[in-house]
Amino acid sequence: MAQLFVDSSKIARARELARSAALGVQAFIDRHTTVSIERTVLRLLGISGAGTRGAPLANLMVDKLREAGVLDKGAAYWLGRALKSAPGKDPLHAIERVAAHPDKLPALPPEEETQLREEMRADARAAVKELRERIDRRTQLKASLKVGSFEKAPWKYVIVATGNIYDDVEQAKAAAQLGADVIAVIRSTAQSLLDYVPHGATTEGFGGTYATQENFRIMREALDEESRKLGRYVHLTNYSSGLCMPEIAFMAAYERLDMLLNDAMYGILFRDINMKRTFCDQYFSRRICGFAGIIINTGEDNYITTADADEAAHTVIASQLVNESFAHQAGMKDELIGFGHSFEIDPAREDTLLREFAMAMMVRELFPRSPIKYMPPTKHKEGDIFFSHAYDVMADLVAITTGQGIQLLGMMTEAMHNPFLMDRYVALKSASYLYRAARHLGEEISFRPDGIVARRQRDVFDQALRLLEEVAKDGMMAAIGKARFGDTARTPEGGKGLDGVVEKAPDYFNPFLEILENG
Amino acid sequence: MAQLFVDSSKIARARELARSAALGVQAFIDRHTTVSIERTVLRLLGISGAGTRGAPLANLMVDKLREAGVLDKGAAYWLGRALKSAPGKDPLHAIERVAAHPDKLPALPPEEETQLREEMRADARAAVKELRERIDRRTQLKASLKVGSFEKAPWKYVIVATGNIYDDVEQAKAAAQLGADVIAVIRSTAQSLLDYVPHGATTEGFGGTYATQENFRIMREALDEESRKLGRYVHLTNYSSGLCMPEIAFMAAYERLDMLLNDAMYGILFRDINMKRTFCDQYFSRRICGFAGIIINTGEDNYITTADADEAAHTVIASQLVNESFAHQAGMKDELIGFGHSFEIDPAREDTLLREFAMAMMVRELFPRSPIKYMPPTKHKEGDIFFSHAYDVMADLVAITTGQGIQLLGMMTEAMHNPFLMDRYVALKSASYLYRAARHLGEEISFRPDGIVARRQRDVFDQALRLLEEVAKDGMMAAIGKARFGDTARTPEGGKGLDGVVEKAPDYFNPFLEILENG
Amino acid sequence: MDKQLIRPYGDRKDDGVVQLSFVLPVPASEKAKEAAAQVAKKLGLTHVLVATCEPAGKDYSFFVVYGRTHMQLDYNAIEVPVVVHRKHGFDELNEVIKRDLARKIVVVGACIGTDSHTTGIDAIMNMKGFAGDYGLERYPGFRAINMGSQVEPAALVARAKAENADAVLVSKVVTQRDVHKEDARALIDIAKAEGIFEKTIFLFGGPRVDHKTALELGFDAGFGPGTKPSDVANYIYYRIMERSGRPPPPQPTAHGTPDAGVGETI
Amino acid sequence: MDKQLIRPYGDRKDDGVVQLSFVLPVPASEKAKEAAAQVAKKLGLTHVLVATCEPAGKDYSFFVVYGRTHMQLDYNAIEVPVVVHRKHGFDELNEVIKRDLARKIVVVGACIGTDSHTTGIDAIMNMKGFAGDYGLERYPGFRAINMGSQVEPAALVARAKAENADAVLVSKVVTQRDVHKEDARALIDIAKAEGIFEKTIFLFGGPRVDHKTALELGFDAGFGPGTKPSDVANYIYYRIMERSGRPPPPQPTAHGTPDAGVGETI
Ligand code: B12
Ligand code: B12
Ligand SMILES: Cc1ncc(COP(=O)(O)O)c(C=O)c1O
Ligand SMILES: Cc1ncc(COP(=O)(O)O)c(C=O)c1O
Repeated sequence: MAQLFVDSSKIARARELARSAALGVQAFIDRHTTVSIERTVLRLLGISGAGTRGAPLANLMVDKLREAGVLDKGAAYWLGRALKSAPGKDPLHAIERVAAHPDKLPALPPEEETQLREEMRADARAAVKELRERIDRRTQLKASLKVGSFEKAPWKYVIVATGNIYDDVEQAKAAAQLGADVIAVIRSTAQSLLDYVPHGATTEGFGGTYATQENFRIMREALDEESRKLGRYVHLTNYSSGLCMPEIAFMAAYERLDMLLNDAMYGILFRDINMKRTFCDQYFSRRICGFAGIIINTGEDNYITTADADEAAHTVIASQLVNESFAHQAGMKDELIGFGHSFEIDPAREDTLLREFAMAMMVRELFPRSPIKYMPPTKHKEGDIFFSHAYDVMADLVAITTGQGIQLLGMMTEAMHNPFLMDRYVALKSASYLYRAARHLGEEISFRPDGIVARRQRDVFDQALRLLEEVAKDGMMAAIGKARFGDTARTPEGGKGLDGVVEKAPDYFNPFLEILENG
Repeated sequence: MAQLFVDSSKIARARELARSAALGVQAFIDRHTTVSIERTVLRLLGISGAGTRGAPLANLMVDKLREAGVLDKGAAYWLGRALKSAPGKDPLHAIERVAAHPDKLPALPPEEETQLREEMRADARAAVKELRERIDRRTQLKASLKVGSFEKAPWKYVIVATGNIYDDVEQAKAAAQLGADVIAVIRSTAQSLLDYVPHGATTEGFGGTYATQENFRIMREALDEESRKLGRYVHLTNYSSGLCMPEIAFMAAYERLDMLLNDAMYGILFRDINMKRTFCDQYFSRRICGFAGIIINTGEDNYITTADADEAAHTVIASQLVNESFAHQAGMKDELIGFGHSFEIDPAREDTLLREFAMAMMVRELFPRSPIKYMPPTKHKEGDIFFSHAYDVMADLVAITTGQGIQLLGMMTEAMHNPFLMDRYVALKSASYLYRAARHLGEEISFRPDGIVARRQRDVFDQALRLLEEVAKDGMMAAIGKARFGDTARTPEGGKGLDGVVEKAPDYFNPFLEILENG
Repeated sequence: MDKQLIRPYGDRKDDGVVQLSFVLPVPASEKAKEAAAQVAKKLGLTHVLVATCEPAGKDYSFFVVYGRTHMQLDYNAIEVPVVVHRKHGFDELNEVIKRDLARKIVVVGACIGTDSHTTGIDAIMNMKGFAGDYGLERYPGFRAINMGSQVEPAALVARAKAENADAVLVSKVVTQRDVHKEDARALIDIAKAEGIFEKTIFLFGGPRVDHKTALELGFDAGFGPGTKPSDVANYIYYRIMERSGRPPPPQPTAHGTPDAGVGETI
Repeated sequence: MDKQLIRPYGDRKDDGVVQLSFVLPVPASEKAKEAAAQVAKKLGLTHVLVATCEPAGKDYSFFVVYGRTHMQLDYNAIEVPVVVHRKHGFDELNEVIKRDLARKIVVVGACIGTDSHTTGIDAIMNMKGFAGDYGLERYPGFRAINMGSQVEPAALVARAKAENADAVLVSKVVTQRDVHKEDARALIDIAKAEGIFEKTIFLFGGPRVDHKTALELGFDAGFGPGTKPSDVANYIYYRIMERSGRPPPPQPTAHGTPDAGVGETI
């Protein structure tokens, strides 16, 4: 199938370096929490509503606690305390009361403190149990159906993005009927910068549909129904990125989504979100994904939509190894880490199919147990939809030949608009053709160990190794400061959301983290 | 590059069988001439005009001679005699006079007879010299320009077929500017059944443009000019098929065409032309092509547009070997025999890309010195132009990877209409992309000797061998009678044009055949 | 009947999005691009986006354009003629032919005019059939005479007359400048002149044929791409019964095969 | 001026052939196919051929349609604004800036609104440039400040004011529901309010931007796909000179580089 021409000792060395780079950050992560993590804790504890003007209760409560300067003890602790001190009151008012004069709040006697925490732990266990039951329902449904429209072929992944969840449902159903295995609902352009998750069903978004818990529910319900009709399970995915990584991970888990875009660095590089914030958030979000059996997709494809795909190929590999370490540190199994990469090579150049084979095979083989998410060309797509279609077909060919796990299907209208119904139709039909035509090609052919493909792999890996040496030496934060990833430089204090990062108090309390880290 | 998994002893055996089958027919060919051969002789001798109602003079003359029952001596003889007996008269009237009462014509005294033949031989030599000079001009022009838009890639071959030679010129020029290496002007639907070649420039045809000498001239002139502008030689091709194979070969040679569709059996199978007629005609036409350095393209692609491409794959191979023998017997060099085959496999099936690789590599390697003409999918093309385009792109991939010589580019609108300007644009652009992207893929990969591809090659060849055993045993004519080729049965006495076949008299005279066969 | 108003659907319901491509005989330039936009606007499109303007040779440009149309159609007002009849399985059809007609059905077919695209008519008539469905030759209930390619209309009619055929099967694949319609009309005229028009069933088939067009040309039915021989066999039987005043009711058969509809294949 | 009447060209000159594709919200059937033909006819097409009708899911069908339009355009009547100016090579431009202005040209750029597609503005402003053509940062004659992505219009104007910029470079890539125009208009309004509109050159760029649109939105010039940094650098210099009343004549330079035209790139 896919061939790897890189020295295994070099691979081991690179993994070691990536691990040490990620470990450097992990120390920071372990000492901090964020507003988003704490809101997730509240949501896990059942705080799911919104206030009068649509602001989520979790936000209102965490904001109060942060303003009061007491968030460092953990929102779970305060919720417990507030409910205890004002039994019968609604949680928001209770928290408001507690947070109004935090300095006036006496420390609890040790045994009460212990009891409070134990009670909250019990609540958390109950919440986790409920979550587990919901997830088990997905497992059962999936087990009763066929998974994957083609055996031994990537799952066909398509995007819906009308901005209106009800149109999205229409388009998703049509796509499923045509053979889509995964439906991704793309988010509205600005959502990743919102420091809250909007509430309820939505019908207006720019370039995508808001990720809300209700939208998740609506779409999953429609896909459950369609899956049953088709006798084939249709996966659903969304984004756990931006300023609300862990919250969205929780909502996705609760609404039984199957996959999530989730990257340790994407928000930093491409949304200018503060790196401390993102590092903390990704950790908790991945703890949830690991628990819920959600496959994450990393975002290395974005490096080569920004920088040149030939020149920056090694940053993809280096970043994947870093992402792997972060995911491992968050307890994720390889089977859930869907490494992202993409066919972004400039079609005006020579030997691009060969160089793509080199990359696709290398990524496939570096992570043999992980589902690889392969993305289509986007950056060099043209208004000439016929050409763009031909270019996509080459991505289909590489995907099927090298045994990728999940294939995002390219859209011939990529250069113009979010995919229309007909664009998806065209893409699904040709991908199915390619899967039929070339499903066994990978088993038939082998590449010369001294050819263009093998050399390219070795070159790229050598560069990745050099980059990782540097990163391990300087530390992740410094490396990002030098624009080593995605051609974009960010500083530890820059970007959005730094004010949502809080150093944990010695008696910081997060019953979910306890469960997730130990279970 | 291309791999051949077939036993060389089997290949040798198959060649031997094909040779013996063709030799069986050659004996017949050598004893006969046809109206079309004789018209060609007259045209070579300068009889190029048309009569009052557009009927070519060569036809009027040969018809007279045939009606008079004297064609078996050869038209050259009678032209010589007629001009001698009526000096100063125009050739048609002279022939008419001779043919009016042939029984009254006394035999010439032996020395006069010898002198007449010697004079005609001198005329023939002069005519051949002029032809050679015209062809040398092509050779010079070609030598002064780049040949082939991509190095080490097939020539890109596209069709123009507006029915109007002037529109054809427009479309051909545009195609050349976009990278076409070969322009084929498709003929009007019914032309192959005309027992004459229309005269002059034409502007009305069905599904194609009439092949006339003037149309050839107009197009070649336009392409010469365009070639000079582009610094790259643009080839021109047409059809030497149907009832006028040798005449068109002559016109093409005279007007410096570069290639011709020319098959030993196509007319028989697909136009229901009498087999005796076609066998004779193909021989003389190929003698001319061989002399003029015209690459012929055989028509085995047609077998698998008629029969199922999977089931009839072996008939392609068997027929190519037969076509090869016929061409060799007509003195053609391997370098001029462009074997035709095509990517006609039904895309609804499994592993079609693999099975196509098997065929394309086999044809490529069975005839290592010959330019292989690879045709795109046509039969399973759909009205869905996007799908059809994807399907064509796979043919591009196979063509470039397996090192085919000439690639007819598929048209996404194949199922609807003759190619429009925009269809050619789309095809040329993606073929160029594929050539850039995959030009070295063939050198990088190798197929398993025990895989689907290798097995398929061996299976197909074994079937071809069995078929050739049968053909060699029964003879070509009987095999055609049993629908062994192209799923179509034809009898030796059936089909059109049998009345144009004439057994040669013992003193049959054809000075051109003498020259062509001896030098 | 209620109206069912529909519009093209791209991104959101009823947005009216259509994609266009075409060539203009001018070199690619900003001006050419504007000309392309005007073409789209003259077609009544709004929100016109010229997605690409490419030099398709020195003197031509190729465009891909997106735009929105504001027209709408009442889908309920569209009428397309269809024939619905029972569809029997292979054995069952042979049985009912024997039972109801007590003889073989005789059919004569050809690809007419200068057309030599025989695969279509062969698919219907020859043993092998099409897509796993046997051809008429294979049915014991049929006598099928396939005259092949390039048959003059007069020759086909003459043979049908000679054979006393129940049905004439006409195939036309080349359609440039409507040559298929011309040839089809000629055939019907000759059949009338020869006096076999009334008593014979005329079927017209080919990739650009549909039932409606065939009716307009004077045929009994039209068969387009993807037609199966069994559809044709059943139709002929049904039509013979219908003409003799005892049409079989349109309902599923004992074998459970569904109803077949002429003009309903996609 | 003489008329130059043009039409789409498929097979033969002026045949008016166009290709369409679209989806209708009805299941695929002969009736759907007829509906598709009516859509084409309502667009004024004749010779309509519904090349395919495919089930794009249970409730939708996808069509490819060919037809002919009979409209024609007078190509000579089409007007597209273009700016033509001299295009200098890298060194030469730096020289003439030094000679004519005796200072660096200051430019401030950003990708505005919620848009974070920075590759376009980076291609123009950063060292590396685009397609082998150096970015403005690399020119000794320029001081180039790239504020990056997701910059509020007000922040961009404030910075331009603070830097006393000669030119403001605005990039917008997301265009859904014309958000690019909205943001561009907002920027111009703020520039006016802040009093820098008159003295500053405003450039608008992005994949769906053209010179005409930019002019309509109040900018000095618009730059679409494929723009090179050197085009932009030359344009800014040219525009500064023009505004100061001494426009350099549009003619080839000593270095032999051809004239550049804004709004002429394809
Ligand atoms: C195969 C083929 C050929 C083969 C034909 C071999 C053969 N033995 O038939 C060869 C290579 C010989 C050939 C030659 C030419 N061809 Co051709 N050919 C095709 C091709 C690729 C496929 C046609 C086919 O076999 N389809 C498969 C059959 C099974 O489908 P079908 O015909 O639609 O039949 C089904 C139904 O329609 C129906 N049906 C059909 N007939 C009937 C009749 C009845 C009574 C019934 C009930 C049903 C029925 O049932 C069938 C089964 O479902 C088409 C392009 C395409 N993809 O469609 C071009 C095409 C038809 N050819 C075309 C042309 C122009 C030619 C030539 C004129 C080119 C030239 N200038 O040399 C020549 C000359 C042919 C001539 N004199 O007629 C054009 C026609 C353009 C037009 N619309 O007018 C096409 C569309 C290609 C193109 N884009 O240019 N061709
Ligand atoms: C790369 C890319 C991304 C990258 C951006 C990385 C980065 N650092 O920029 C990532 C992956 C992050 C991304 C994200 C998204 N993207 Co995006 N993306 C693209 C893509 C594939 C290529 C754009 C590109 O880089 N082009 C290359 C550059 C060099 O070209 P350019 O921008 O045209 O610039 C040239 C000229 O226009 C000009 N120019 C441009 N600006 C300026 C300014 C001035 C002053 C001048 C003089 C010239 C100039 O000069 C440049 C050089 O010639 C396009 C699709 C496509 N192929 O076009 C989609 C596309 C633009 N994205 C789209 C969308 C919807 C999104 C998302 C909203 C999706 C989502 N819901 O998650 C997000 C959010 C982004 C946000 N907040 O803005 C849509 C926009 C639809 C629309 N028309 O509104 C597109 C068209 C894809 C699609 N079909 O859906 N995207
Ligand atoms: C990991 C990841 N998250 C998120 C996104 C989407 O962007 P946004 O955060 O604006 O929703 C992407 C884009 O492809 C991505 O790769
Ligand atoms: C060898 C050969 N001759 C001729 C033709 C064209 O047909 P016609 O003889 O009708 O021009 C073909 C069709 O592709 C062919 O392969």
